[in-house]
Amino acid sequence: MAKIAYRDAVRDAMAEEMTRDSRVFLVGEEVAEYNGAYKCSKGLLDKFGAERVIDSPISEAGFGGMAIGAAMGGLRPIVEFMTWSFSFVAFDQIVNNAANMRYMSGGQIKVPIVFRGNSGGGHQIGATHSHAPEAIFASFPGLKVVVPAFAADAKGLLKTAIRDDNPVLVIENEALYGRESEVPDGEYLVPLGKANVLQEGADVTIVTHGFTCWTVLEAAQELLKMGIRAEVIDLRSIKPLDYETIVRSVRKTGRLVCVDETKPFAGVSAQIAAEIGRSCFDHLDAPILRVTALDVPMPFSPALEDLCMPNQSRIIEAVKEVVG
Amino acid sequence: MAKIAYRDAVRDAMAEEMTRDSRVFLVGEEVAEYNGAYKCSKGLLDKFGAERVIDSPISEAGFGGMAIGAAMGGLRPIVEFMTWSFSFVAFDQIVNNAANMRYMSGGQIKVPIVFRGNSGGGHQIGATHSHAPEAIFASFPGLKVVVPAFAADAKGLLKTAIRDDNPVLVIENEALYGRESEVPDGEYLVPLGKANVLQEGADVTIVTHGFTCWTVLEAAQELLKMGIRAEVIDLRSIKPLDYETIVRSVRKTGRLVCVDETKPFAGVSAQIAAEIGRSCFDHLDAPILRVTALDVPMPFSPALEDLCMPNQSRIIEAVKEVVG
Amino acid sequence: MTKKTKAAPIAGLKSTFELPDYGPAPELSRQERIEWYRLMVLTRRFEERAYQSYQTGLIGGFCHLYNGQEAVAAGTLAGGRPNDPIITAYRDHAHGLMRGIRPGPAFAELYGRATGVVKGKGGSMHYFNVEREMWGGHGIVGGQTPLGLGLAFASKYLKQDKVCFCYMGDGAVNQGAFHESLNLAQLWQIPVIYVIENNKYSMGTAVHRHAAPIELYKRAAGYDMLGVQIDGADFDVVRQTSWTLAERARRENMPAILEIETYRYRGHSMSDPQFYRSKEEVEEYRRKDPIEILKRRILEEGLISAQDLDALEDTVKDEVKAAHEFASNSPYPAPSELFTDIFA
Amino acid sequence: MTKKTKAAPIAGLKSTFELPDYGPAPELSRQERIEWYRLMVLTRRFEERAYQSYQTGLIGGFCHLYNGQEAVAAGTLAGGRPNDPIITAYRDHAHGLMRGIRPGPAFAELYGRATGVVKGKGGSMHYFNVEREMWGGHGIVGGQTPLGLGLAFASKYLKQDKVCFCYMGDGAVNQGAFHESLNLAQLWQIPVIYVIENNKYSMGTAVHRHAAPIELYKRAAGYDMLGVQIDGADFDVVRQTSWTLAERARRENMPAILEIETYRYRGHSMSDPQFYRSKEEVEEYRRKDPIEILKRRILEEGLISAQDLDALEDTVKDEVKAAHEFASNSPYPAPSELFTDIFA
Ligand SMILES: Cc1ncc(C[n+]2csc(CCOP(=O)(O)OP(=O)(O)O)c2C)c(N)n1
Ligand SMILES: Cc1ncc(C[n+]2csc(CCOP(=O)(O)OP(=O)(O)O)c2C)c(N)n1
Ligand SMILES: [Mg+2]
Ligand SMILES: [Mg+2]
Repeated sequence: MAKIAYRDAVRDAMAEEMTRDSRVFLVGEEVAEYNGAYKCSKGLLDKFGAERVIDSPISEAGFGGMAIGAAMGGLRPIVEFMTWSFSFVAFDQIVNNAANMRYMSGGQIKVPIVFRGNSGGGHQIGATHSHAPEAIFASFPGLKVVVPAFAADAKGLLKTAIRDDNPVLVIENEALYGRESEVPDGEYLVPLGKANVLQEGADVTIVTHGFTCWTVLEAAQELLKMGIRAEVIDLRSIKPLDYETIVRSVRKTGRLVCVDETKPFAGVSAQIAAEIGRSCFDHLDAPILRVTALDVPMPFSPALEDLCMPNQSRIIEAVKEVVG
Repeated sequence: MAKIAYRDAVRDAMAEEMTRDSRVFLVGEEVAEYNGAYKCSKGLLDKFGAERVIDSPISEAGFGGMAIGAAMGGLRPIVEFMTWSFSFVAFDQIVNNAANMRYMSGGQIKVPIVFRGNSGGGHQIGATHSHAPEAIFASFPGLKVVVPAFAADAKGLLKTAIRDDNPVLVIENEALYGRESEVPDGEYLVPLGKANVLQEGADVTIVTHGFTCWTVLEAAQELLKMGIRAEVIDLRSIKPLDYETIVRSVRKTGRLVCVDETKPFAGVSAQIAAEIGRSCFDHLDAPILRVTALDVPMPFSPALEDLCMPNQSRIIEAVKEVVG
Repeated sequence: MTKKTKAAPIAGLKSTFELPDYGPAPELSRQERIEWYRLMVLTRRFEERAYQSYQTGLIGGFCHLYNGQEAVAAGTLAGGRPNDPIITAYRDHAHGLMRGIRPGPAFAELYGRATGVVKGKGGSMHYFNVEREMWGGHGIVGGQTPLGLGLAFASKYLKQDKVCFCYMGDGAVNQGAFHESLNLAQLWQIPVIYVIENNKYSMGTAVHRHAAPIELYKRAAGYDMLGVQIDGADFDVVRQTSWTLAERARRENMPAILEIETYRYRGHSMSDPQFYRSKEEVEEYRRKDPIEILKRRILEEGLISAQDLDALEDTVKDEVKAAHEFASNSPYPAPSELFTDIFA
Repeated sequence: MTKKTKAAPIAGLKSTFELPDYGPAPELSRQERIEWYRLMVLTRRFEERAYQSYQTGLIGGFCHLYNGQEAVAAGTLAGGRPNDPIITAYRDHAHGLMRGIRPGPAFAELYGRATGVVKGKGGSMHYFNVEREMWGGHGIVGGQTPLGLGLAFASKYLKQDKVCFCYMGDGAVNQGAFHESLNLAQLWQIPVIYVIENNKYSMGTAVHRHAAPIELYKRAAGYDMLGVQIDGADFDVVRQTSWTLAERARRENMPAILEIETYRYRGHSMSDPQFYRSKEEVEEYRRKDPIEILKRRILEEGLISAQDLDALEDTVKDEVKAAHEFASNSPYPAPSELFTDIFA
């Protein structure tokens, strides 16, 4: 086990898969000569050449759609969106062409494609650049969505995504790129659709994913000081979603707090609360609470942005409410 | 009270508001000379001329964004999407430019714009044309979303939307355009954000919106035959959402079934189940069930499409489960 | 890049710059030529049968017919190679039938039956026959244009020597995704040919009301791309031009726009009152019917006798009749089919 | 449309077709001319101060500086009228300052303070001053291009005789929304001028690696639109050309693309190692600095003495210093501000 930065885990996953399979290529803005706006593709141009690591004009619908066509035609593209927010100009391509193609062709076509990139708020890049789109994309049948929070998953999930014969959206986070964590030695894969229990605890279940895993783990430390033992679950995969692991935990704790960075209206936490509220109806000792981004456009000012994000104090408050 | 078709209610709302305020104009594909693909703008070109009723090329991002700019510049555009599914090529314009503009300008700008059009499934137009996007758009702060189910609301909500100083998305439905229902005489408005209790009942609350209101009302008749008195709530407005009316009902019935045509993952019903599951935790005698579109791309075949939609038999089954 | 005899100049051809002259396209055998004619007739008969079924309420959803445009699909396909990938919009019956979809499964698809070419899941707008490189059938206007680019990209990447024909309507030129695709195609030298089937209307909107300027091939000029405009009534003209552009794409990886002037006899979809055009206009175009033109020519050329032609046409009629019967007698998909073909 | 004296020809100007000749633009008064110079200097000093603050970690998020491009904003704005609506991308400090945003609130915005020009809600990328028809500051590349069209549409609808200047980078020409806008502008005759600030790079991607062809004004050709290319180092050249295009838009409601060749001295945003270009290249461009060119000219013209110019520059420096102090001493927005300005 070595500690590496999340961005290097992303890079390693791509490099390994590109080495393994010559049909895998990377396209996106600044991915080649610039090594990626967030340096996730550092060295790949040198290693694989300009035919497989391709700098694109600012044409997300164009190159995103092109990659879907290329996947139909037998390649295995990785599309980097500099930020997931920019995928919104390619929205139709993703939710219609990538998601529905196999179905509409009666199974004649497969679309083995990965879309990946930075997402979310916390970096003072304002309302248009800070979207956390996982719930939205997960609502479209035909798409798989994963959100790795740690280097090991960033690598293992991405490798699995690249090998998957279907469109997989990998949602990363600028705040995580620089963070180091342990990564298994040698080749490994992390399956899609399996949550990870980050920390066991008997008093309350906290379900989260992506960057907020880190926030929740910190909050859990604080809670422990107050005598509250939280079980922390990292979803890792938003679609398919591993309800089983959540149910198992909630049956034990009887209490659930959902934490994530999507917006409160019909976000990831809403889906989990709805589903677990039903399936664990008889096991819940308290209402399911949700701690999400606030229902406001992401403000630029750091003073406001911090409040908008699902922060530690709001998490602790929610846990105290369900436990108390 | 006269009975008129939903499409005429839409047309009347636009005609009245265009008469009242010369800044109101309509732009979209086939809205002028063709009178609208679904004839919702019948006669408007003749009445208001080509400067105010504008046929557009197939450029949703272009004319949608243009209308947002025109709203910033002092006009009050109505944008017709032939089908809401086509708004996905204009997604960025709506969720960033319309939704965030006021916030990002620190309140310097208002964006009084209405986007409206047909949506949803049930017409064998396949996976790419049958999206029900209300939950997705409602998840973006800065947007209001309404889904009228009856002619009276189609007119009253649209008139209110046109007068609103903010972006309002009005989501209509092909299956409703031809349906007649009663509309008050004379000028009236229906406020945004107020649900409507379509039918009172003590045994179970069914919350729904849009086309499925009709399905639910029919199901409620069947249920009555089985001795189950359902209270049926038409949300009308998805954002803001009138939780109060739901809570009041659930406190009485202790049981809730959410029915709607959005997809199950993080759809409208998920949001309601999550919210009511929390706020009515102590009042619920049964888990909240959801009856939504199935989590599959909309198939073309009528045999499959009927099953995909939230149909009567699934509604009745769900109600029997929570009541029984 | 050996230049043989010079190709005969094509009357009325306009372009953003001069086309290369690779000489005349390889000649078609008698049999091939008759087969293309047969496919055009098959398409026409198929569409007419679909029209009837729609009128009697047997087909749901949209149904966009190709009547009048047959030489566009036939001529371009005959100009390319059988394994060149093709992709189009929702007006896709012709492309499907000409790329090997059997009339039976094609018709069954219109009826949403399990035996349909895409199992009843896609309907009229989503004909696919991937075995024969027919990549759909797409409903979102312009949405297929980056996909066509991608199919061509894959061919180049895999060194398959294929050229993608990406078809689109005149109305689709106003979608942003198309323009992004044009720039990428030219910049990256991707062997894709955008065939604009300019049938003069985007639904009820005439070209001059939706595009500036009305010469759509000029859109290529903004990208220093080759843009060509030809008339689409004559199979041979379409074939020769398509072949030249495909050769250029194959030899030099250079994309092009090929605008083909044509006309649809029927309404946009089926429920179209067509107030936007006159009966006279439709009649005028019907007088230069692409099928009649080719028919006259192959008769003149003595490729086939009038009698054999009649027999061919009868066979086609029977085939379409049988297709309709096949469709009518086919079962609907089982409910379990809802959940298949979502993920591979 | 009275034609007065002929305008002097502009060296190096290229266009898709000939520009109308409305004669020379109305002369600027001495005071006006010096004011434009002052605004260019103010912008430069402001950006340099921002650069410092960013380097020391006082500014979060992105921060795109305009150094080297000043004559583009100044010349175009001076060619239009003060009440012509303008809108731009995220590289917006110049446009904001030149359209009346005071340096204090401008700087406070970079710091996310309550006194910022948009209350700390928008930051560097979202300067707005609607009172003076400055409509932002927009972060999504190309996303502002339909908005600019809409502002111009509103002006035409309301018969306000205004022309919208919609600014964009060279990289933005590859967004589909821009192309949809071009067609709509030409088709509907909307008085919008798309000013392409071609600073040779889209982030780290040189124009020849992102656009075919590199002459971006040619994108207009696909729409029969007037496209013009000029060099952007000379305020007077930019102003004269902008005035001509604005007059044309005002008189005939005809849109245009105005590609202005320029260069940014700093990185794309602040955290840009700039490996994609050489120090020599930057130095070469710095030698034809737009501020120096205008400075020399107004000195030669005797509009101002060297001494007064020094004084002017000192005043600007003080103003920027004060702006920074104003920002530093300003409070952050109250938490309640999170929930305001969402709905009107
Ligand atoms: C993005 C999008 N907008 C609108 C539509 C609705 N629509 C379907 S076909 C059509 C007209 C297209 O005309 P054209 O491209 O000329 O093709 P044709 O039907 O003439 O073959 C329209 C507006 C759509 N399918 N997709
Ligand atoms: C749709 C979209 N894609 C990508 C980005 C990220 N991005 C911001 S600026 C930029 C480069 C733009 O270059 P150019 O248009 O030339 O403007 P300049 O920065 O040179 O002024 C990129 C790729 C974005 N903001 N929006
Ligand atoms: Mg057409
Ligand atoms: Mg640039």
